[in-house]
Amino acid sequence: MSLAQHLPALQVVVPLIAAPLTVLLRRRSLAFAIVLAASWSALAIAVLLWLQVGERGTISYAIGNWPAPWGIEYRVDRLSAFVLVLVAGIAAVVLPYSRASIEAEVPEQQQYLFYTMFVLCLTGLLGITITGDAFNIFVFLEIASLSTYVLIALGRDRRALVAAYQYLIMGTIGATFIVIGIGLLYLMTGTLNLADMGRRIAAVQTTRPVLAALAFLTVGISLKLALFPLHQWLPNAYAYAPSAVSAFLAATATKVAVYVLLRFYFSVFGQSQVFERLPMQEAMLLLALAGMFAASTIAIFQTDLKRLFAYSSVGQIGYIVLGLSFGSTDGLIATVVHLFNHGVTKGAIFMLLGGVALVMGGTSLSRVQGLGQRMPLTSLGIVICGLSLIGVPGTAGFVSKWYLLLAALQKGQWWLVFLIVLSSLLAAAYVWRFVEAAYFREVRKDIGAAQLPWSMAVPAGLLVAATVYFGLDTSFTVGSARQAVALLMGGLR
Amino acid sequence: MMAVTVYVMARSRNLFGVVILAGIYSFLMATVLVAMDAVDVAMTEASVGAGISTVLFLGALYLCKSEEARPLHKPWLPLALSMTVGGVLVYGTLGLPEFSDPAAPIHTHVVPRYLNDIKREVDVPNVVTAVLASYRGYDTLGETTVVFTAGAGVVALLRRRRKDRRP
Amino acid sequence: MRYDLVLRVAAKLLIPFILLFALYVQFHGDFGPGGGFQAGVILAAAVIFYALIYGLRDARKVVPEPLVESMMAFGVLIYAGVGVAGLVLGGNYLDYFVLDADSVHGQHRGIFWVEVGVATTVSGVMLKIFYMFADRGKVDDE
Amino acid sequence: MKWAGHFTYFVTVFLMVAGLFIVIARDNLIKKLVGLGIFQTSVYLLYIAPGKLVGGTAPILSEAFTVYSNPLPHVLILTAIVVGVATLALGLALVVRIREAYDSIEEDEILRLDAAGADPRKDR
Repeated sequence: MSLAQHLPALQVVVPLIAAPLTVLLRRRSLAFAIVLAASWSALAIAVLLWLQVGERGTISYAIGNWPAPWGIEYRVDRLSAFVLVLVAGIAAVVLPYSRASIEAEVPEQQQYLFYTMFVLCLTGLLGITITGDAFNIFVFLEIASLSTYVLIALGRDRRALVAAYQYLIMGTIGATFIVIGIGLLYLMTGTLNLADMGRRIAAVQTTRPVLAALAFLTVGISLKLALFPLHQWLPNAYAYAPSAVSAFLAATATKVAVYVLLRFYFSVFGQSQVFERLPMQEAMLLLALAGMFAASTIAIFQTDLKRLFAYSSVGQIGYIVLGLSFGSTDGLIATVVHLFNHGVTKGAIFMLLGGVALVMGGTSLSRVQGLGQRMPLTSLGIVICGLSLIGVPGTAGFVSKWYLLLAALQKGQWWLVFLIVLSSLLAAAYVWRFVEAAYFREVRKDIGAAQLPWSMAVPAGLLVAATVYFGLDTSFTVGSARQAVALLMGGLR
Repeated sequence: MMAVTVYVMARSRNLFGVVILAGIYSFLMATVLVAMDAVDVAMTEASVGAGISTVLFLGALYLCKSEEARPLHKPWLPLALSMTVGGVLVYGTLGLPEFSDPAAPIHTHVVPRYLNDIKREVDVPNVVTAVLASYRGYDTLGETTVVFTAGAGVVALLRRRRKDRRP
Repeated sequence: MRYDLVLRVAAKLLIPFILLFALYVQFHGDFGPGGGFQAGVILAAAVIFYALIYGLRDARKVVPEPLVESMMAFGVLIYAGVGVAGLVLGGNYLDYFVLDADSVHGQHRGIFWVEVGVATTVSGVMLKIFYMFADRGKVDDE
Repeated sequence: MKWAGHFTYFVTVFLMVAGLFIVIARDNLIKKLVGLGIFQTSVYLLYIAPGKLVGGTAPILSEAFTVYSNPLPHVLILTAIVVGVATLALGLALVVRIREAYDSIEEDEILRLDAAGADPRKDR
């Protein structure tokens, strides 16, 4: 009985216990210290789990010592370990950053509660990722969502309240859809354990409830995922939330939703022939393409950088889903890799934008004029990440685009290759909007200069460096993704 | 009866009335749940749906105005949308096992162990409590955390801001 | 706030019974319907009832706000703590079997503490939310 | 007996459609939350109803009975109810804040205020 055995439980429980502690102590600096410790240990646990999984394969952990279909099982396989590292890693980087940013944006009395909510959100996201039980997904989804609504509403602007409310309505509808889907599956299989469900679904694979369940789950998760056209909540939420929250959410929340979708599609429906009955792949392909083009086009016409990159997120989710719609190994690798790369890139961008907001007092395009001179490193960072969004070689974004192109070529769909390149041009167009404002406009004299605090600059720089690093060395991302995908395609065992 | 209540609720614009109706609706729901043998759930629904929710709604109404504005546009699109969802669900439920069919998968797969072995393993007569707190105790931990999140969230949103009065 | 004598006396008589009922629901949850959540709600309802009759200020005196806020947190801690206890005693997380030499007895003990945790958090949160809404209203009137 | 066997499902679906309709169609923020509540409640029925066995009794063990209704859905729905009320509380808190900031709880009116660009406090 060593501690290493209990890592799956500790992964979620450590941040979970940190949350009430912050409320009990009520001191901002103490809360910060606790949450920092919790999120760094969460990262350490995630990395250890990833190593364990790499050595020994899928880990199963029975909570309460009740065997799987009766109790709740935690199940860490290569895919979930990979996502855990992403979520915990982003949290560990965003948190030190958040301190200075939150002090400027959230009233003092509320700050300790910000950390509470942050760590609860982390708990929820980790819980969704690690659990092997369908209903448990819903419970932790709600922890993550409720804390997210609050985090968004803590934004300075009053529009943040409306954004949070809209997200609450959309998110709850989404969650209820997911519950309906899980309920239908439960009624047909009699179990809530995902793996067990996957085994038993073969017997009832083409019955109507299973098909309806697939539909409800897809729509529900797509709402959380902000898949075009269900993305309406996302731009406002990202734009008006406090900067640290935008960075954390943009990098993790939608990614975890993608993970849930993968989990249901492959672990539950994977062994059935549901997909042959429904034109799911075609529908996904269409939605992904629509998202890529519509959202990127809207992004070009935004005047606020946070909104611009929020729409760009909707477009990038299109790429992730596009990889999924191929249904091939390369396509899925593209999905998983892009999930990671885009998380890192967007996290970096929103962190840098938070710095810009702090120093320049806003992120509208007119405010950042001449940013290239005022904050040379920051704008360089944004440009690098922008290149990654476009998919220029040498950045993380290129790797995932490359696999997307490979997958399209494999299918012999030249027109898709063409479309992917075309949409990259759209990305280039919106990134150019920033470059133009930052480097080719007069410096605005009316805004006083200020220094970006180190606590913000270093974490943001770290993520920018990661964007470049994962573009050059792909052994971690692609390697993990390849193993994860092999697992998904090979069914459960 | 529930259907009628809901219909009136959809039509009525007096929010106060709607909230009271929602309370009645919850009680009706609780009655149905008792008929379905779900006593624990019924008790919760009655206390939460008819009790706490109504108090909360009234509290919020007290702070806001209680008359809803006349809708500006015709609600055809939402109607179509929700009908579609209903349609998919009807399509799905038609294939479900019939009401009270003992051979349905939910009665034959996981549950028998709860009902048969509980005496030996947990020895708590109320199976719902046993499953809630022990077999699926982790869900309940999550649930408690959700409640905690909501509480802390409401505090974060509604606490008076003294130092922060905006000019 | 309200000085209706009948109400006040009636409340005085009723509230102890409500509290007793909450305890009954809490500890009888093993045998009949009920449990931590329902008990927590009833407990909170009793205090809210008190606040409605005697006014918010008096209620605050009986159940002060910092206490309520700590209750929210303590409940979760108790629950999570039971899980950690399972870990320390050599079982899995939330493993009640190891809480006592006799595993069935361990289950009882685990369920008991877990329900206590739930009730604490739920009543704390419900009260806190009530206080929060009531507070907002008062200033709105001014 | 196909019809009788699925009666509860039809009720469920009706409630669900009505709830969802209220959420999407109404502009009043509180009314939307009421609708959301109905929508969630209908799901409770979807879970609970199939768990019932005619002739069975509530899942509290005793010597006198042998047939019990399925306890697992009850547990799940207990959790769902709690989650529902938590969401509701948070939603109402948001509505109160929105009403303080905008002096309105009608969605289209709020959107109009926003479109007018009229946040007097900041230009962000």
